[in-house]
Amino acid sequence: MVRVVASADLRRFTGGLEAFDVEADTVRRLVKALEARFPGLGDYVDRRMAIAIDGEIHQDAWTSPLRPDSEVYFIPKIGGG
Amino acid sequence: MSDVLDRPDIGHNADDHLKVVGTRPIRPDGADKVTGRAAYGADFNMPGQLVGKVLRSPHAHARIVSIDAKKARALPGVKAVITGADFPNLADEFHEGGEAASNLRDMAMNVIARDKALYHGHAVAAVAAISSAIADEALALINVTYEVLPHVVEVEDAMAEGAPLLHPRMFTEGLEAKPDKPSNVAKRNRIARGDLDAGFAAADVIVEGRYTTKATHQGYIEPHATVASWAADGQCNVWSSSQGQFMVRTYCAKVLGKEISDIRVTPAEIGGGFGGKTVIYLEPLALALSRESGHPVKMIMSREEVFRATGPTSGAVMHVRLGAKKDGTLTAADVELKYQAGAFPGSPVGAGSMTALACYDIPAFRITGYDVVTNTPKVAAYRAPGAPISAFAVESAMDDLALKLGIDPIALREKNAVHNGTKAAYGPTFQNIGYVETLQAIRDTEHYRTPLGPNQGRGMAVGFWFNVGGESTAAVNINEDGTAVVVTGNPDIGGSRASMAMMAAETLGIAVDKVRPMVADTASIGFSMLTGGSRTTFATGMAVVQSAEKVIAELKRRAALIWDVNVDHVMWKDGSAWCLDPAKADEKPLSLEAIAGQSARTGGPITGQTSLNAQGAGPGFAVHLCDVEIDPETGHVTVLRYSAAQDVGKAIHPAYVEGQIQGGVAQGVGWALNEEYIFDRDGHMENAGFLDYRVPVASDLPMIDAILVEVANPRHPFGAKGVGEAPIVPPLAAVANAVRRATGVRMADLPLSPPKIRAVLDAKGG
Amino acid sequence: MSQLDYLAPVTPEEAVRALGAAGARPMAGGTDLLVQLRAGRTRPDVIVDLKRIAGAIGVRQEAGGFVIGAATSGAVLGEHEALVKAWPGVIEAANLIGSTQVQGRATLAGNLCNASPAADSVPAMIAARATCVVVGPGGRREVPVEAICTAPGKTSLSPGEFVLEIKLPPRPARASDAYLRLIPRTEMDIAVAGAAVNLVLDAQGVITEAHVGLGAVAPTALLVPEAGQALVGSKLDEAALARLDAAARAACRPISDKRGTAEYRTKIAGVLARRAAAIAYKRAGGAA
Amino acid sequence: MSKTHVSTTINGDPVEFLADPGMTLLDALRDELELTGSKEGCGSGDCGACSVILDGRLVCSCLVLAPEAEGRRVETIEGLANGSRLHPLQQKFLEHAALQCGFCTPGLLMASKALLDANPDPTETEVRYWLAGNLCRCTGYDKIIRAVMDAAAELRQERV
Repeated sequence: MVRVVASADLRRFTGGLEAFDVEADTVRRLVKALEARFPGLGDYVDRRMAIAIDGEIHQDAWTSPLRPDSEVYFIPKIGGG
Repeated sequence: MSDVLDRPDIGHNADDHLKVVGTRPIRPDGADKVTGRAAYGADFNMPGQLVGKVLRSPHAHARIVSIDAKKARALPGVKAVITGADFPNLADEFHEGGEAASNLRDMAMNVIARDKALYHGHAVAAVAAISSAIADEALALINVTYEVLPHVVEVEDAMAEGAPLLHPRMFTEGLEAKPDKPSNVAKRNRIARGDLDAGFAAADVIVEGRYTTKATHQGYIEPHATVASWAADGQCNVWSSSQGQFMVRTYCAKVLGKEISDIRVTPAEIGGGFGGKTVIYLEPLALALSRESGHPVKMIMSREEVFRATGPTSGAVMHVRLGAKKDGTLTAADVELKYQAGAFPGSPVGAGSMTALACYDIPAFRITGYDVVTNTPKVAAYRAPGAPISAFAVESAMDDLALKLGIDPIALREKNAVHNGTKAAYGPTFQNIGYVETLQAIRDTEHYRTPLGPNQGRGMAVGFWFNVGGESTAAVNINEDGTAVVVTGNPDIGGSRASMAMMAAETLGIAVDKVRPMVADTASIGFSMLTGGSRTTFATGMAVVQSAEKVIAELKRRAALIWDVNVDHVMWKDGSAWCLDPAKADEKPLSLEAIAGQSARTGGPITGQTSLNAQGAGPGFAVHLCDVEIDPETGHVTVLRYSAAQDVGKAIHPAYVEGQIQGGVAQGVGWALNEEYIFDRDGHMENAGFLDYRVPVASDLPMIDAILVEVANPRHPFGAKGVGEAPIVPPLAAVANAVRRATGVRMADLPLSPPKIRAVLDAKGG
Repeated sequence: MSQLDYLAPVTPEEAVRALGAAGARPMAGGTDLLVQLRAGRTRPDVIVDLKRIAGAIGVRQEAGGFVIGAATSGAVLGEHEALVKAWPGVIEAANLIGSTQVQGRATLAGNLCNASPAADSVPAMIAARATCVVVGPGGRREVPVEAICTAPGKTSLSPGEFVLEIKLPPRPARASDAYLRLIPRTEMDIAVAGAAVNLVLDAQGVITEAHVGLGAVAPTALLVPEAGQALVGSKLDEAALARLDAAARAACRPISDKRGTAEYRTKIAGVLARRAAAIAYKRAGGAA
Repeated sequence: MSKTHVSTTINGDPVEFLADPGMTLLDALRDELELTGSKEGCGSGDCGACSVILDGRLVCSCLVLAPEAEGRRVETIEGLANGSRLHPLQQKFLEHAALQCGFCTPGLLMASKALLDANPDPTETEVRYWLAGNLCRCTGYDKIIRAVMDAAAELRQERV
């Protein structure tokens, strides 16, 4: 099970839940699982957020793999100058 | 295709093996740039082109009641006049280019106003004429009727009850309860962890401050320029100076309602961007004028237009409160950031929030950010967008904490430093970071130990930037004589052609002067995200290396064919194929040149192309040290000495890495001391030129000692991390902290111009 | 559309005729005029370039003083050794106008007739008691430099008149001058305040004559007789400097704008006057 | 508005062109003569990107009217190299990585040339003040100053 930590901004989707476990082995499957459990959340993070997997930032990365003990954290997408 | 990903022996910590990476060759585009041959945005012309010019709003906030262009159209030599009515109305569509998510509808309305002009300088109409003089005359003949509205410039004024509303249907996002009234606050974001009250209760000392910064401009020396052609069949060609030809193509297609395949964008050389050329201004106008007139149209902004109508970065008002134990251990931090977004939502307050405490391991904190629209030009990205602003506040407060506790400022940072495994304030867990090493590098400098004279002060500050990867395409094509061409889709702003050629040469095992890098137009290479966010050497470099690896795999196949051995018995080393088949021990190595010469017989041209979405960019940490001297009678600040250390992962071309750091420092010093947007009572910028918008000149600065700390990023073939953003993060606070230590007074309002410093010294003395 | 024309007369008389036309503007170095032209702040019909008038570029020594042609650039002035030796303050002020590039063009006469309150060379010329040779339809007249500017952007020159030459008076022994300005950067800025001090000493180092000019602290550059008077009879001791500082500040009538507040400008005028006096005193051979 | 015929010398070659009376030398170089190496960064003499040498004096070509070039000598970046051999300043700019985007580079090179013509052995401070009219936003000036000092040393060596 992947450990998902929801930042304050996302807790409006999770009913205030800060951390929870989800079954997924890729980012794409994670997004689907999030959408199934908290309608709107999967779609929102897919469009608006980057995903930090075990500390490494992934953007637009459906194929990025998740290990069973991965920690997943959503942050706004990063651009730059 | 994984079989072709055959990585030669260029392991991550194999510096000993590196022949090209880490050296300082002359850049491949250098000769053109020192002889005046390099063609920038304004250097391109098309036969029969017209001159396009923009009519801009004379008001900071006004309803456009009507636009009468009859007289302008009737003027001989005028070929087209366009207004907002000539562009499609777009629905909201968020384009996640980064922390400052852009709404394409807003971008379209920023390119040309529709019902309202939202800042002084907002484009209202545009003309194309056969000469610049006639175009100017035509602009003067366009009669726009405005209903002038009250305007608001300062961020806290815009947040105040009863402030003039820019967008009457905008409601603040991110609040617990949906607001019932519209507001200029587009969004509130919050990052928090731990029990803040308990954290402050546990503190032995608390420092607190209110900090402000003014809007500052990227200040690239090349004004925006474009030539655009809309042919009779709807096919469009755009030549322009930008940070990304694919960005220009995407946005032009959206703003004009075109299909992407109808638009081809050729990147000109770019005369500086720093984030300011990550959006479009002129290109859709030039295309629409070309469509209306049937001629190509060239448009060049004046410097004044650049200041009035292109993205500066936010001015801000910030509050910081820090709590710490006597030994310096931070117990709590409360940070509030209010950033000016300009006319449309999208200030970099999100990144400002995420970076604010990224260097610190704090058990309890709360960071609250407000994205606030104002009647000023829409902000654009500027080097580590948002981070220098919040770092100014936090690092100033940290310096006050060090002073209050009597602790060395580097020791205080070390005590609270993030390490590998620390959960960053913005969420994820750090890996492979070189922050502590960078702090040590500054502590180890001779600079840090040198005594100071009277009226002098030494300030230090730290800074953080995420760095990003993203989508890139690169091709490596082997020529029949064994030389190579590297094709990418990323404009070269600061020497990236050199780093691309070097990484390809290193991988192939050939000399760097055998590799010719080029930046291709949108029809000639696959999609690549723009050059920005310090992503190009990391992400596009990764694509170049993978393409070179594909080429090597192919070269080995060709060698196997030539030798008639199994490909498993071919090794690639030092630019040659080596035969490992014991049965053919006599075969001499085949050089790249030799294999390339046989390519027709062995299967045709040898090329490799890679498109990828690079992940795993390593974050950058910067630690800066600055000495200043104050003239106590005039308040004038002289920067005497500056050292800047940064974890760069691995410097591909160290001279250009140093150059990025030195340039970032110079911009940050300008921001700290003299640069600011000054608005008059009518919301007009008063200093829209390089005379009074004071970027540092050569005599304002000392040599800048750039110290490269190399903690490799395992996700990059050579260990590189992005370097361009982090160096602008610490200077604002490093300078302010130096001034604090020279004067004994904390100055929390940038810029630290002489009148302000003299006033503070007078108040202190009196 | 303005029907802009360009004329380059070779005699003062031709220039006067050319400037008699409606909408004619004289151009010396052009470093202010061309910026205004481009910004649309001025729309002349004719630009009369003074640079090709015989003698307009160059410095000649006459009756113990110096005569500077109206189109002589700062770079040329800076290379004239005798001039730099006699009037180091005037020349350092001229050489502070803009960049090296601007120095290749900008002139004392242009700096004066542009009538900016912050013009660097004007306080120095005023303190030097320089005069202008003005020619026009009514003939030729010579007026003190401080009589030219009447308000920001306004001069006392009549239509058709222009400054042909600037004259610096003969220099006695033990005399020198200095100019200082305050800018936020180290170069390329308009003065927030400027001060020029011109001193004559006797053999004992006592100041016998002193003139103080201030810039950017009033609608026009100022001659401040009280400030000069504060120094006469002294050897530039602390008390004299304090009197100078006070007199300089008392003369200031500045505005607050994007470049500095009125309060700051006033304080700085005093500081700069003191510092310039110290430099001029030392240059004149006074013991510091 | 009749055009003015201008005969001048550019990089040693006689050149003739027609100019509107209000046209700047920069516009004439770029638009009439297709010498686009001189850049416009501000149009007001504040950035130095358009620096050329006019009768031996460094000037901003945006602050010179094109008709003023009549009978004068103009040197631009296009004439700095000797054929295909780079001027030592150009070579040192490349060796020191003294350019990033390269837009300010032509102006800086012309300004540096004027400096070394006038002063073969400048101090760092002299170089910094001489070049204060040439804005560079990329480099922080460090490597530019080093390149100019190094080129000066090489030119002094060549003269010996």
